[in-house]
Order: sequence, then C-alpha cells, then structure tokens
Amino acid sequence: MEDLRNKARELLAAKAVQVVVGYGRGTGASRRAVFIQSAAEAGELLFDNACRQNLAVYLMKPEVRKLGKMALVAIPATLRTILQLASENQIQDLELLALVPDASGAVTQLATFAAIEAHVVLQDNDLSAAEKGELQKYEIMGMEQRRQFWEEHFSRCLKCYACRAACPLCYCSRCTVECNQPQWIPVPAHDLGNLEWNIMRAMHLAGRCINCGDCSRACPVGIPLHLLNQKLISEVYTHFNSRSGMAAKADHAMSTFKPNDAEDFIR
Amino acid sequence: MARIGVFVCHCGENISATVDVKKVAEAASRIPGVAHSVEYKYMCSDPGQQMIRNAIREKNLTGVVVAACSPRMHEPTFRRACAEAGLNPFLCEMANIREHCSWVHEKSEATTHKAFDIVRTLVAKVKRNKALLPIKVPVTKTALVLGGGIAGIQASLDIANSGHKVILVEKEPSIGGHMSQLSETFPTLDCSQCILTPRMVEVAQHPNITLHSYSELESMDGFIGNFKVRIRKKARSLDEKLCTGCGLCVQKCPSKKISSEFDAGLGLRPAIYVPFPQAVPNKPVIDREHCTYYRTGKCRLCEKICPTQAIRFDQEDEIIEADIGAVVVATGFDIKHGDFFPEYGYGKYKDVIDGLQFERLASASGPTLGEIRRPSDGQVPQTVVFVACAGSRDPAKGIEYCSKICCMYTAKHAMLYKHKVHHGKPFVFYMDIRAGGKMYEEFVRRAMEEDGVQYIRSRVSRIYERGGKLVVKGADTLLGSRPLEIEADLVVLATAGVAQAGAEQLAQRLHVSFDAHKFYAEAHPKLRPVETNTAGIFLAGACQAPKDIPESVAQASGAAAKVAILFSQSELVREPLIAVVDRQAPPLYSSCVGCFLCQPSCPYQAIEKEEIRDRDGQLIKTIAKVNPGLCQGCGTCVALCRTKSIDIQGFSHEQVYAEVLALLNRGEDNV
Amino acid sequence: MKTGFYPGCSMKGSAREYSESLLAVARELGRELPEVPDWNCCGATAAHNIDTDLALALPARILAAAEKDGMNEVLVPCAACYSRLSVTRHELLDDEALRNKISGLVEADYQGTAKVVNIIEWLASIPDLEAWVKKPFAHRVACYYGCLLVRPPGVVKFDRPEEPQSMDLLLKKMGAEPIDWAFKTECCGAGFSVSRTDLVAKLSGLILEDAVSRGAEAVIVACPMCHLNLDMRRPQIEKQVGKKINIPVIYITQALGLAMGIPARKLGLQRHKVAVKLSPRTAES
Amino acid sequence: MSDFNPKIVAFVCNWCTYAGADLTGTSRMKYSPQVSIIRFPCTGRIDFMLLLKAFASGADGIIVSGCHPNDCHYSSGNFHARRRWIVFRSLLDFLGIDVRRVRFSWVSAAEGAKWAQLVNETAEQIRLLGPFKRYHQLRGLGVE
Repeated sequence: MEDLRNKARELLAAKAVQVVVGYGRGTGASRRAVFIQSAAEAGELLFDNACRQNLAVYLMKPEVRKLGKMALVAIPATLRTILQLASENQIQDLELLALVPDASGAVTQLATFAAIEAHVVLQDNDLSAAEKGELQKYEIMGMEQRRQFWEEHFSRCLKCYACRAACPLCYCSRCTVECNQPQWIPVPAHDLGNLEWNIMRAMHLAGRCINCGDCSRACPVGIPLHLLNQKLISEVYTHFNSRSGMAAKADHAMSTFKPNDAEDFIR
Repeated sequence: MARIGVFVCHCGENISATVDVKKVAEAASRIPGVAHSVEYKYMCSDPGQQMIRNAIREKNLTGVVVAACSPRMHEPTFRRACAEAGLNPFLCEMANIREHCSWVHEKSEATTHKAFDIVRTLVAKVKRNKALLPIKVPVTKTALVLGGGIAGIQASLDIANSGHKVILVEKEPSIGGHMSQLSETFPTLDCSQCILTPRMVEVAQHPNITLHSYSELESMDGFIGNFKVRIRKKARSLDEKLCTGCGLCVQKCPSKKISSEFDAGLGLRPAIYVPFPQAVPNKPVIDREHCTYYRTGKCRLCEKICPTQAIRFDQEDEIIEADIGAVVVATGFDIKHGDFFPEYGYGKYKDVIDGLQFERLASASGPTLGEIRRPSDGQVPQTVVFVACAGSRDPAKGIEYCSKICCMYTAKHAMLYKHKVHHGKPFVFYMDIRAGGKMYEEFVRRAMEEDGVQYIRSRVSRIYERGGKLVVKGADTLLGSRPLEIEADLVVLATAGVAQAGAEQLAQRLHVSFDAHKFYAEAHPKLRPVETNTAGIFLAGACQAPKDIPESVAQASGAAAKVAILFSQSELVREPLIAVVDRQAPPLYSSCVGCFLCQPSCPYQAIEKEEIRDRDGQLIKTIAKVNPGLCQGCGTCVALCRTKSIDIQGFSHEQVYAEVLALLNRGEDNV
Repeated sequence: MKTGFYPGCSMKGSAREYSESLLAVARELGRELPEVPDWNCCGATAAHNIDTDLALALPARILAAAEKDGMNEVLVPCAACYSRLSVTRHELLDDEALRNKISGLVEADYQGTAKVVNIIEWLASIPDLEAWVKKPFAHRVACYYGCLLVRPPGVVKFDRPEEPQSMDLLLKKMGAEPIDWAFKTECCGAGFSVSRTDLVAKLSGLILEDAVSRGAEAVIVACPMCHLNLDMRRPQIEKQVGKKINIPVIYITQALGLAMGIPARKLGLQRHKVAVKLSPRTAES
Repeated sequence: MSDFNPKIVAFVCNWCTYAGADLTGTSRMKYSPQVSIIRFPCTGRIDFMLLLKAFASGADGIIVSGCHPNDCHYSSGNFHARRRWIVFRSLLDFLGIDVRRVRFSWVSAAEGAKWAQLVNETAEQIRLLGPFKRYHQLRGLGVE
C-alpha cells in the first residue's frame, strides 16, 4: 500500500500526471474511487481485496478527463478495458499510466499500450470456473424457467441506467435509448421497455464487454446483468475465437467475420 | 401533412383475379395521409402513367405508392413518371402485390387483406421518404491496364484509339506475354510473333499509351472514375532515356549461363538481357540476383562498354502515382509447374516437358532454332507422347475445371512435330477432345487424318525411364481398355492452366473477388462477363479463366468498350441510396463517438475518418464519414452503429421502423 | 495410449516372419503389442465381392473388440487388412445410419474411437528411431509400397498416393539408401497368386526388373501379399523373364531389426524362398 | 387454435431472397398468406432491434433471409449478419425467448421453391406454437 502511495506522490510531485485515480475508504468496508490531485492527498489511497470497481470508467467521463493526464490504479479488468477503449479509438497511447499493485503491495507502472498488452496476456482472461458453472446452471434450465427468471428480475428494473453509468464501455454520447425518431425503446420502465433495454445493452456489449461486473454491482435492484454479458463473452469466444480487451489494435468480433463462421440454424 | 397517392394496378387479371383491388384502393384511401387512391387495369401503360402524373399535379401529392408488380420490374418506370410530373423520383415506392401476393395465394379475403397490409406498409414508408438527388461523380479519363499480354495490348490499343489515355503496366521487362513465347497459333498455324509484334510496336508508339514495363501495381485507392494508383517501376539498372538498345552490353556480359524465363528454362541468357529480340521496350534489364557486380562487387563490364553511359548500378525502384478512371485487369495465367505429377516424372526427367517448353522448342526463335530436339541430349525424338489433361479435370489434383486451350494446342504441337520430323511418331493421350470453335474441330481432324497423329483415348497412369526411353503407360479405352505401353523419346504434358502466382494479392489490392482457383470473378457469369463486382474494374483474358487468343482478344475489346462507355460521360450518375453519418449542431457536431467499429465491416472501405476542428484548428473530435463515391449502400454499418449515427438513404431507420409497425397495423399509420 | 495388434491370417501363416520380426523389434523398442482379443478374419478380397454389409461387419467386429478392450489404436501390419479396417472405419464414421446397422449386425456398439494404423505410420510415430540403429542397414533399397498401403487417398490420407515417400524416409533413418524408381505402387498381381500365377509372374517380374536395373540390393515391402508374390513366386517370375533374379525381398520390420542388431534368425530371414544375402558395405560406399 | 392466423414478418435482402420470392410468384407457386415481406438492401442492414419491434407489435414469427454465404451482392453483408444472428439468437434463448419463432435462412434469387417451402414451414411451426401471447402481453407499443 505504501508503495502505491509513494508512487502516486512521486508521479504527482514530478507532474508526470495531474491526477491519480485510485481506491479510497468508502462506507463501511467498501472502497470508492478517489481522485488524488496532489502529493499531500496520496495517503488516502488504499489497496486491498475490496477494491473491485473498474476505474477505467473514469477515463470516459469528461469531468475527470479534463483534470489532465491520469494514472489509474488498475485491477486485471481495468487493464483490459484500457486496451478495449484504445481499440475503439477512445484513448491514445501515452495518454495515461496504469499502476498495477500485486498481492505483496508492490506496484508495476505500465506506461504504454504495449506494456499493458504484455501484462494482460499473462493474466487469466477466461471466465472463471465459478462463472462458467453459474452460466451453465441457467443454460441447462428449461426455456420457460429461464423466461420466468428474467421476467422476475426485469420486472424490478427501474430504467435508472446505473448499469450504463457504471460501464466503462457505455461511453456513447447518445445512447440508442435516447433516440426518439424513431423511439427505439419505450421510455417507461414497463416489462417491454425493460426487456428491450437489456437486450439492446447486451447486444451492444457483445464482443466488447471485458467482464468487470460493475453493471451488476451498480444495479440498485440486484439484476444479475453480468450473466447476460458473460453468456455473450462465452458465445463470442466459442464461435469466433475472439476475446475483447486483449490488444490496442484488434479486430472486433462483431464488425469482422470469417467466411467459415459455423452455425447450425440458418437453413 | 403528407399527401400520398395510392395507385392500385389490376395487371390485367394478374392481380385482380385473386385480390379485390377495389377494396384495397378503397381501404387505402382511409389511411391517414392518403390524399388519393385509385385502381386501374394497367398502371404501367401510358394512360396508367398519365393518371399518376395528373394526380401528382392536380392533388399536389407528396408521395406515390404504386401497388403492382415487383419493384425489380417497374420501379424505374414509375419513378420516371413521377419525375416527369415534378415529383422527386425517390418519393415513389412500389407495393409488390403481384409476385408477393396475387400470384402466390388463392383468391380469398386473406389475400386481399395481405395486399392491403403491403400497401399500408409502403404508405408508411413513403411518408418518411426524402427527396434525394442522384450522386454525380467526376470521371478521370485515363485507364490503367494491368498486364501487357495480348489481352492487355488489345485493351490498351482499343481504349487509346477511342481517344483516351492509357497507362499500361507490365511486370516483365517486355510486353508480349505468353503469346510472344508461342511458335505457331491454332487453327491457322500462323506465326505467333509475326501477328503479335506489330501490335507491340503500335503500343510503344501510340501517343495515348504510356507503357511502364518491369513495373507492378503497388496500391490502389478510390472508386470508379476516381482511382489513385501507385505503380512500382522496378530498377532496370539503366537509364532508359540514354539506352539506345544497341545490345552491346548483352553480347559482352560475362555471366551468360542463366536459365531463360522466356525460353521456359530451356535456353540461357546473360545477366543483362532483353527477354527476346523483338522485346518492347527493347531495353535491357540487369538481373541483380545473377549479375557478377551485384554478387561480388566486381565486373562493371557493361558500364565500361556502353556507348551512351546508360548503366546505373545504383538505380532504385521508382514509385509513380497516377489518377485513373477505370482499370482493365489482364494479368493472364500460368501453367501448372512443380512437383505436381510425380507419377509422370515431371521435374525429374529432363525429357518430360510442358506445353510452353514445347512451344519454345518449336519456335524459330527458340533455343533449338525451331528444330525439335529433346532437352536431355539434343537428339531429335522419334516418338513423342503428348498428354492432354495433365491435371485438368482431375479432382484428385484439385483442379476440377477444363483448361480449355490444351486440346487445341496439343493437336497443334503434334502437327508441328510431324511437320518438322516427317518420320516421327506423335501420340496424343486424351480424355475427350473439346474442339468447339471456328475451324477448331477441322483442325484436330487434320492432325489425325492428314498428319497421322495417333490419338489414344486414355489417361496416362505412369511415365518412367527405362533404358533411355520414357515408358508411357495407359489403357486404350476405345479398344477394350487394353493396357498399353509406349516407349517415347519425349513427353509433352499439357499441364493445367492456373492463376498467376500473386493473383490473390493483386485481387486484394484491387478489391476484386476471385474464385476457388484464384481466377478473378466476373460480376455475372453470363450477362456481365467483363465487369468485376467493383465498379470501374474490368477483366480481360485468362486472368478470369483459361482462354485462347481469339477469346482473350474479344474480351479485351469488350472491356475496352466498357471503359469507353464510362469515359463517354464527364460525370457518373449514381443512385443516392448510400449511408450517411449524422451531423448535429455544436457542441456535439455528430452523435458518432468515433469508435470506428463500423470501419472494418464496410466491404468497400468507404468509411473514412473525419476530424472536426474549431476555428483555431484545434481537434475537437474524430468521427466517421462515408465516402459517397465508394459506398454501395449495403447498410451493414447502419445496423452495427450503437449510437444510430449512421443511416442509409432509402432504407432509413425511420422508414423501416415505420414499415414494421405498419405491417402489423400498429403505430400512427394504422387504420 | 494402448496400441493393439491385429495380425490377420497371413501373419500367422505364410508371413510368419513378418510377425516374428515385428514382435522382435517391438520388444527391443519396449513397446507392447497385445493382440486384439478374439479377432476374426478381415474379409480380405473375398467379402466385398460378395456382400457389402459383410465386408463392413467383419472389420467392424474386430475394431469394436479393440475398442472394448480400451485400445486407442490398432496396428495392422498387413496392407490388405489395413485397407479393409480403415475403409470400414471411414465409412462407418461417415454415416451414422450405416454405423447403427453394422453395430447391430455385430452386436457391439461401434464408436470408431480406435484409430487404424499401418506399419509405416506406427514406425514413423516412434521418436528418435535413428537412436536405435546400431548397425546401419547400408544398402541400396527399392521401397515397394504396393497398391493398398497408400490408397484410396480419400481414406488413408497418410502419404501421397503417387510417388509416396514415407517408407523411403524410414529406410533412410535405418541407414539405407532408397532408390528412385517407377514401380513403388504398381500392382504385383496380388490375389491372382493362385488362380493366375502367369499374370503375377508378369507383373511382379516388371517390378523386380526395374528395381534390379536401378541398382537396388533389396526390395523392402510392408505387405504379406507383395512378399508372397515377389519372393515365393520367384521361380515363375524367372521363367517369365527368362533370367535369374537374386534380389531378396525383405519386410521393413526385418530391415529395421537388422539395423537394430537383432539376429537374423529371430527376424525369420531364413524363411524366405530367395536367400537374403547382402554384401556388407561400409557407411561411405 | 384452428382459426389462429399467425402474423409473420419476413426481413429479406433485395438481391437474393426478395428476388427469390419474386421467382416464387412468377412460377405461380402457392404459399401461406400469413407472411409479408419487408425489403432491405442486404441482410447486413437488418438491425436486431427491428426483430424486437416486430414481436412487440404483434408478430408471432419472423423470417430473416438473404444471400447464401459467398453470394452477397455486397460481398460480405451476409457474413456480418450471420455473426450478429449467432449472438442474438443465443441471447434470446438465454432470456427464455422461444427462438423457434425466428427462422433464419439463405434463399437465393433462383430458389423460388425454397422460399415457398420456407414460408410454409415457418407458418406451420408458428401455428403449432400458437400466438406469441407472452411477448405481446408485455406492456408496450399500443398494446395497452
């Protein structure tokens, strides 16, 4: 932890960055994002297992971006988000630093996309065994059971868009849900609007989501949104052998194709 | 408020027999926004069109729906009629109630109901149609011809003679292609070079043709009428302006034992060489791989003796850029080489040669000066076996197609051999004889009947050497499949015609498609045989499929005519059904977030990056822009865009959304 | 990885030396080759002339037994057996209905898990075969593949059907010098050995003459039928061509055994009709 | 159930399936009138949201069809569409939405008979499945 604080002090003092986005004390045992703009504040930085938010979300917030060059305390998901955003032309190389604390508290500083790529390949980027197991649980359910499961969950959706705000890849300045000519998605939070909103979001994240899970954590009514994303992560990987957030220049699964992409339902 | 006119056609009885057209027209008149609704026996007839024109003028219509046949049939007719009455043609839509309704359903309520559903859907769409203007694109009236074989030569001359500029690019040091290697040509047996070289000279001297030999296409961007090309002119290692082509350097060059490409490996050439005496341009090239100076740093003999000091050892490749309006691809073909017929000993036995090698043996300008002498020992072969279909029509060799030219040239080879070696015995092993063409069958019969060429209907199972002879094994299938062995002195394999090495890479540079065998694909196998799927790029000759000379020349003239048609207009007019990225007022400028996920999905590379800058030149954002010249209007990017920032004219979000709702009788257009 | 061994009828009779040499080599290499339990005739040339179901059922029964015994692959040294077993596996894996039908006939649930390998594939799969060579088999050899080892190409897929190379490569590893010749895959007369010995003499004669004329000291074979025709039918061949032909015909496993230093008797070399006399050569010559 | 007339919307490309359906007409082959076509330039243009809109507006079944792989008029629009449908279909299935109600096909301009067969098969399938009440009952567009 001290390593991280020292690193932040050093970077801020040398004006190598203008802001260090990291984790600080939240309510109870939780951790929240802190924006350290001077060496004196660096003591607020924390790093432990409770640090789970994907801070890359702030890369796409104009109010944070205007603070200046950013150093980002990064967990594995954050690094992949950075690469994914880079591949979507949203950030440039050398525009930010990633600070990666390891289990011992030592901090690795990654200054380029190439360095991040080299770090990311060594991570375990697959869905975890537990995640796969959970997915499977729903996959083997009957269709009707699945429908009821989601109907029950979506009936609680408030259309508050917290999932969208928490998602680092939902950076569009105009979301489809805000298009009203035509009105693609009904505004009220009724069953149809909620279903369409969630299908639309999952489709727009297909081949892009890096599985940080912040959508589910942000949802005030506890909809397991991560399941939708994980399902499509698994489909995209199985069918197209493609995984998001692995390189700063990449072929996106949904905007490329292979002539021999296999399916068994188009007849 | 929309004022839509609906015109329901009976199509004689084609529609009215199963659809109650009166009811449809009557119901359509109740759709909100419909100002006029009528039915008529033949909407496409003159009086029918006049009804539409009159209604547009009298009722001040803002859109027209013609409920009749398929838009693939009469959309242009009715759009023209609308335009004549002053209505933008893109405000006219067709409701297909014939092919998709009256013809496929029995007479019933349901059929009439469906016809009305279709009309209502198209009314909903047309209300949201926008007046569109055709896109006009200027045309650069210079053609690029790739490949200087007979097809490229013919295409270049025809285009040049129609008064347009031509840039002809040939990768070898001389134009002429495979035809210049041939001895005589079927079915007339006139000398190939005698008929070809005058054309080559004409190319060289034509004021409208710029020839870049020893050059290749490096890259190409742009679109029909407006291509930008970069041509790599490989270093010849001499100053072409100074070189007079005297040939002194070629005579004096000390490294003379290099296998000659022109002689198909049967002859030798020096390191500084012209491929053949009638080469155009008649300027040598230094083969740097074999030149003593490039290998050891010593020699420079050619430099010393050159009377005009034209040798340039330090010359580098040159990149030439040009603006081009159309491209003719005439890059030709090759024949199958290599370790392809181990059972025939091809590549193993010196006296098992391919068709092109035989052409060089038979050619008066060839390594044997036209005498048929076998490569191994220079003896005149007394028995020669010609094997047709060596690889062609053989799925086991991966070549299912017929190479088309081999039957004829094999007959020619056997004849030429017999004409030169009177007592010689030529045998032809064949599967079928395909001699379709003017005077072709007669030619083959002449080989058999007048020149006594023995035709044996048999595949060859194996060829091997035994006691200095090549044993050819087969089975005469016309004589009870009796096993058969012929001891030959020379075997000529008519190896399959295949695509040029590098055909795939060139196709990618040009964005044209190719078939499983890397031959370039025509836009339509019957009706558009010289066009490719990329507008402005045409095909000529054997790069599309193996072809003989008359066919290649005919196609080349066809491609040239297509180029001339294109160049006869100063502007190209295209349908404006293309994608557009939205623009908005500052500070947003566009809802596009510049993720460019659309970019790789475009088959035409039409999506470009556009930088939005403020007055001081500061970059505000980078957004997508669709090049209207390149976009063909597939709409793949439209469906992909998450912010719905790209829309496609004619099939816009609003239009198709309204169609879906109207078809199901929902939304604001329901009745 | 469990490799089973399917001997078939020849290996137990006319081609005993093939079996003996194979097992001797395997023992030396430390490879176990348990026989497929309760194996039966593969049907050979006869079955598929009479009844297509029978022609598939016989090999399917063998393969099902191997599968049941937990064998991952079955080594089939006889080229004819190899052909029948691999064709059966290919056809049954390709067609589920047929597989079910044949499974029913042989009363076993045939899945196709056991791979069928020929002697060349098996030897080629042994890593560092060169390391086992103690006395290089330094002779000019004609590798004779015969008709069934590499054909049909759609089924066997292990070497090219014309001008195959895999046996030549193995012999090179043993220190031999394979010659380039024209009769690698020509017909030896095969099953006509008994009914039309004259035909066999003619066809096999051509093979031997070409090998001899190109300086081969031995013909290497991987098929009992080829061996039978080239070796046992030598008197008839000699009568046909009108001269004495001394070139011995050796199984690839015998050549390997010699190179590994296994005594000739253990390899069954004494069983040949044509005496195996090879003049010793130094590595240089 | 016997008088249930399903509503089926077909989303087709202009160059292959629309032309194929024209051929069905010119060949006078008969098929079920419950299917109506909406024309798109290419399957690549078909937005998955439109499929949702069709269900929400009362469709009981959907057909999506375009050029066979390698035959796309725009060379690759159908390949992009195929990826989209692979993912979209899995998502619907995962959400418990009956994917038997969406039939994907390739119908070329020469396959008039295939179009008729496709329509009839789909209509029959949807008839068996009955009205898509579950979806139509979700509160939405004009279905108050």
